[in-house]
Amino acid sequence: MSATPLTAHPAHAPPAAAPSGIWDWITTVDHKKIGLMYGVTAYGFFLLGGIEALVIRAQLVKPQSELVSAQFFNALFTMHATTMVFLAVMPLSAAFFNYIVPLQIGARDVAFPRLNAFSYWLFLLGGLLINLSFLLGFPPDGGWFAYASLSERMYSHSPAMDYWVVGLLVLGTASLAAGVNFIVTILNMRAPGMTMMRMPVFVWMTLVVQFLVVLSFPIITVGLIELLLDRTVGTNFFLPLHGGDPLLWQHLFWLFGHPEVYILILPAMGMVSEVLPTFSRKPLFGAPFVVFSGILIGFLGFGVWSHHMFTAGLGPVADAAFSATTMLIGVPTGVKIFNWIATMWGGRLRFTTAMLFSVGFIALFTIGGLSGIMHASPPIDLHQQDSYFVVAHIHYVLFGGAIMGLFSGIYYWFPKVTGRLLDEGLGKVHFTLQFVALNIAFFPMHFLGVDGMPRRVFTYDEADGWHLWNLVSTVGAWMIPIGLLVFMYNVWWSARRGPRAGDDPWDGASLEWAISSPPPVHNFDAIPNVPSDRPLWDQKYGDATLGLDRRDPHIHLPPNSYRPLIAAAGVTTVFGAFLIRGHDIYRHLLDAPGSTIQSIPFSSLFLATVATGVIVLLYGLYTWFFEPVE
Amino acid sequence: MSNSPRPVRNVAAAVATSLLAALAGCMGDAPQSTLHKNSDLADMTWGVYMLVTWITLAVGVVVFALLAYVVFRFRDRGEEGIPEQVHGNTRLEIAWTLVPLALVVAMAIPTVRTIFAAAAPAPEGAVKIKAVGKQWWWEFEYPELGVTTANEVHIPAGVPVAFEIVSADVIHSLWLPQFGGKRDAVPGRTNHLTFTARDTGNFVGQCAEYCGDSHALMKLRLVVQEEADFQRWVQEQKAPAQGDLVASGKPGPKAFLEGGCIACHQVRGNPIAAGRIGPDLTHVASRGTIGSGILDNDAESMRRWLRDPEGVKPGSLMKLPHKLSEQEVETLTQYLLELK
Amino acid sequence: MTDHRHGSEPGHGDSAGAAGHAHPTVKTYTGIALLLFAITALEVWFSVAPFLQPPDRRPLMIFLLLAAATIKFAIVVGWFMHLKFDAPVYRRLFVAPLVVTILAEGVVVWLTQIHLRA
Amino acid sequence: MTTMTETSPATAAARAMLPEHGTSLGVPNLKLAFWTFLGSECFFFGTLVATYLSYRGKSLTGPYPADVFNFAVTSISSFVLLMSSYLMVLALAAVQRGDRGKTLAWLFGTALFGLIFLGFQAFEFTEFYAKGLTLQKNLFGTTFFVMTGFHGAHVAVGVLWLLSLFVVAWVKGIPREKALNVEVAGLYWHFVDIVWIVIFTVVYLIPDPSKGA
Repeated sequence: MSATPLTAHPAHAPPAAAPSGIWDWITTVDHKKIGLMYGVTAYGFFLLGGIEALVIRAQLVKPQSELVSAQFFNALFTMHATTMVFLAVMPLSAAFFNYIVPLQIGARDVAFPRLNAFSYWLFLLGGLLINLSFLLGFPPDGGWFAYASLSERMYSHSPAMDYWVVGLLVLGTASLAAGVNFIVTILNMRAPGMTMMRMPVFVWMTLVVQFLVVLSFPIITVGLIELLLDRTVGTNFFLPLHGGDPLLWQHLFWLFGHPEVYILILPAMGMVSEVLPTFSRKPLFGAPFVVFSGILIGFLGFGVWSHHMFTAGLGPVADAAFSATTMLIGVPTGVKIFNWIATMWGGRLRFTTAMLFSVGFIALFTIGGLSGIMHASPPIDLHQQDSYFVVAHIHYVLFGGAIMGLFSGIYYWFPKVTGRLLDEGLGKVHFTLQFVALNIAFFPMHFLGVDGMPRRVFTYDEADGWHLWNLVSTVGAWMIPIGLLVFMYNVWWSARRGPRAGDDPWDGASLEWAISSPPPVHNFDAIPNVPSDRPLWDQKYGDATLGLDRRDPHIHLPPNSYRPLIAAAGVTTVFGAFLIRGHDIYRHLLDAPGSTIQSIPFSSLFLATVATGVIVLLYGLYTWFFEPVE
Repeated sequence: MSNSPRPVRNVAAAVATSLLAALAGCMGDAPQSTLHKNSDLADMTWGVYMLVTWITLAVGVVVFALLAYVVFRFRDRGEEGIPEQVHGNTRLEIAWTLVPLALVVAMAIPTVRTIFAAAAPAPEGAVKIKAVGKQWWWEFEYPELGVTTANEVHIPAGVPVAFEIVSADVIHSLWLPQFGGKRDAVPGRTNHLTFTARDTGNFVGQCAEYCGDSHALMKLRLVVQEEADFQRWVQEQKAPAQGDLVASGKPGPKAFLEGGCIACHQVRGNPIAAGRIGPDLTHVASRGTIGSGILDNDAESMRRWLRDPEGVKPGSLMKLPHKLSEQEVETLTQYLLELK
Repeated sequence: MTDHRHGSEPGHGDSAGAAGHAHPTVKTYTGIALLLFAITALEVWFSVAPFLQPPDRRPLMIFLLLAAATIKFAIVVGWFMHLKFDAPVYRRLFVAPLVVTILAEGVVVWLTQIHLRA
Repeated sequence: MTTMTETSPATAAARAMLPEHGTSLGVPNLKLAFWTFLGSECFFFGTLVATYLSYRGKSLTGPYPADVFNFAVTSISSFVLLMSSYLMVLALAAVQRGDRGKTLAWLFGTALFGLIFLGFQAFEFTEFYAKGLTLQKNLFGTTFFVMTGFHGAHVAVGVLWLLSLFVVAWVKGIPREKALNVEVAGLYWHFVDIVWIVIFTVVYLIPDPSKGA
């Protein structure tokens, strides 16, 4: 591939007096660096959540196993889900939003680079805060859904669930800030000529996801605040004792939680929609259909939440209505699957590792989607709800779907990020191991569910008849890290020794392949003028040319800043103060079991921490706003 | 048994049953299998269960066949040039929007019909049972029969039973797989489960909603009996316990009294043993299991339980005032096993 | 209003071509403020007016109050926040979430009122 | 309004004239971000209001709304907040005209009206507390204090923001090309006002079905 006009060469790099080393990473506002930080951090949390899963599976390998205590097991599945949803899959997707979206839309950075850094730091601090609970001996154990009234102080005396609530509040703030940032970036920072319908499908899915984030996170934020106040101030939001309704928590949680499911899966769908066309050497079949079905899935996502509550007793009218809307979501999802297959139809399919992961995604996501259709029907759901059948479903959707899609993205964009190709041989070993292992791990869970095994049980009996498939599932689960080890070795080796990738190793169609690998700090020497929905492809094989927008010759990059980190620390401190309150209450309850929350005074340490957090936040914000950006 | 299935559905159901049974066979006997059905409610959901299972399986087969064909047929064989650049085909795309839509409608109609049929109020003459979920055991109260028991619910075959499901603390879920699925026990609310059991026998169920430490150990038994046997059981349960705790002077009742057991447990016939926090022990020895369905009800289990409830059931709310001596354990075990 | 570079004026941007819109002036704002005052007074009167107090008139009272609140809401958003005159993208970004909120949260409120055969 | 008519097509011209390089929609990033944020805030307050409505009339004990509400006080404070929105648009108009004196006056006036509203709220909370309504007392206390409390916190942030702008305007002035900063603060302020329009109607004006006084 010959160099394109957009390729940057070292000589063009602007003179940057950027700080170096660790300080540069701490103060960076470059979307690519922040993307990498998201990726590395999220991968670390992914491994942590994986270890939790392995212990869970080890405990369940045989009946009456006594590897871990009941309480620790309950903490493990709570933290496994919380970690995977909020600390692994979401931020791994965010890594791609950060790194890839500005490149694909022809922008030099996101709309608000410092806000972007702020989001990352909040994510990191929130993730650390929630996992601090392990070190202090109070891992959250109320389930990742934290159903009231089990999550209330009356039934969870220890500060464990406070860590969960506070951690999610911090993470939610991070997601909200990032959501606003990316909506503005995508709507307003596109290169000239890149109309909405010329945007790559990955950018589209990112946009839909950010709207889901911005609109669904406030709901859970309010729910979390209400739960936190119940637990630390003694309000009555979800306590039946004073007339509160535990089902209100479920409504708020799932009104957020269902869009959250699409927040997890749509980015992977976007990646697959990039990878399949590239390696089929065809455009995405019916791209507008795929885009509109993505929008429709997002929109319908706000109208299906009660399908998580079919057993809760909402009555036949609500059950029927939510069953219908849920089944309807199957239609746009089905459309996507057929469009992906049609994309490959008649193509020249090159089975690179990225392609294998995308094809694997289609296969596994189909299984998860179909089992989802099954429990969309309440009569069936009354059998399957809270059984291992649902565990199988969510793992096919999240591991078989989201994680496979994300790995596809990693193999696809790794050469762009590092300038080197991942080893294809090792990649295929990784894919094979992972594909086989996860089917061995998760398919038997369907059988366990049909056989009546409830989820979230730390033990079962020989007489229950579940041991064979639990054994198989555990063997599969323990095979998954083998593939991951191969992957990590591959990354470690290839990042330094892998063959040079060149600008456009896959014969790509979108803008990021038109610049050098890795991209220069300013991304584009000149902002391109986008003539079509596949600008680079059409330049190579069609008659369109990537024009250059010469109107803005100045390359202006915002300087590094540590203010976002300070502001993030302030926010975390304010929320974190409630952990002190949680510990205070717990101590009091141990000393005087009869006391009530409102009779326990606010400690000066709590008040001082809140005040400190507010001051740090205000300091961070004021210096941020008055910081010169020229 | 509410509707007579048409022949086609019969065949399909038979094939589905044998297929799933073959799978189920691989894993031996699972007493809580959702594929065993023993009530009119379970029969009612079975039709939808099988219909949807078959449709989704069929769609899965089509998608996988297409995917396999495409992956094999269109792999790169090193041809020159680029393939034809097809951007889409509106007619095709409308088709594969409408076909799933039709399938969805086909699944939604029987679904909605079943939802409303299953929500019908309990018929006259149904046996009313109040099921109370507690951390981590079940209390069953027959308000019209004056019977209270724990973790083991008896019902007559062929007679409608109407469960009123409530909770005393956190959310639980009453799951009787063979009788038509589960219903949550939500504090502050009452949920309903109505069915008529078919065959007699012992069946098992379990709490399905995560409810804290010993959620995994919150099991229950459901005993379906002939009407006459059921009535006999009711009469036995209604009778007060044998012997008076205070007057008998025997070591067992004395230990029960002095050990503090009466604070939480009821032994009817003894006004001072009227605790309602723990299970009613009036006829504890008549039950098949103890510890909410996790231990056989025999002397060895009883000793194990009394020595260390927390060890058997993590987080157990049965807090002994002091660790019982072996002598106390033995005395209490003998006494409790006499409470037939 | 000669300086358009910073896009702070209402009507800037994509919608700027629609120059036919009369931009609110200070006089307009004063009129709007008076209108808001009048509606608020009307609202307060609705809630105490004798003819609306009987229980069977409650639905009418609630309807009138909600209608008044909706009008006030629309006036502030439309004029004070310039949504009526600004680029259409703002309207979409605000109105779409507002509608979804009202629908979804409305269903939540409805579902929390259901207590079956209790 | 001269530039728009001189150059054509309008969007390209607008883009070329914006600071940085042009934006795709021809609107400033900050304002776009802010409207997105307000859409998000709709869900935040929507959820709080939904919680209030879910529990409306379900308190098991008093005090009930009718026992504590002081109609006159709340009507006046609502009116003050409504009028602060009016002052806010005057402040923005003054900034856009480059009228420094009026800018200072109206910014301060808006903040002052906000402070008066907060004062009324503090008075109201104290009164209710004295009448036995606490956060923990019943569902009404819980939902009322948390919802109006979060609204009050938003007003307080707004007051801080306006006073900050006031200080900036006082110390070095806000040039016309920076009017966007005031406009965005205004959007926030108006939003806080419309939230109160909803709360005032739903909580105070529509009679609560609870028993009680």
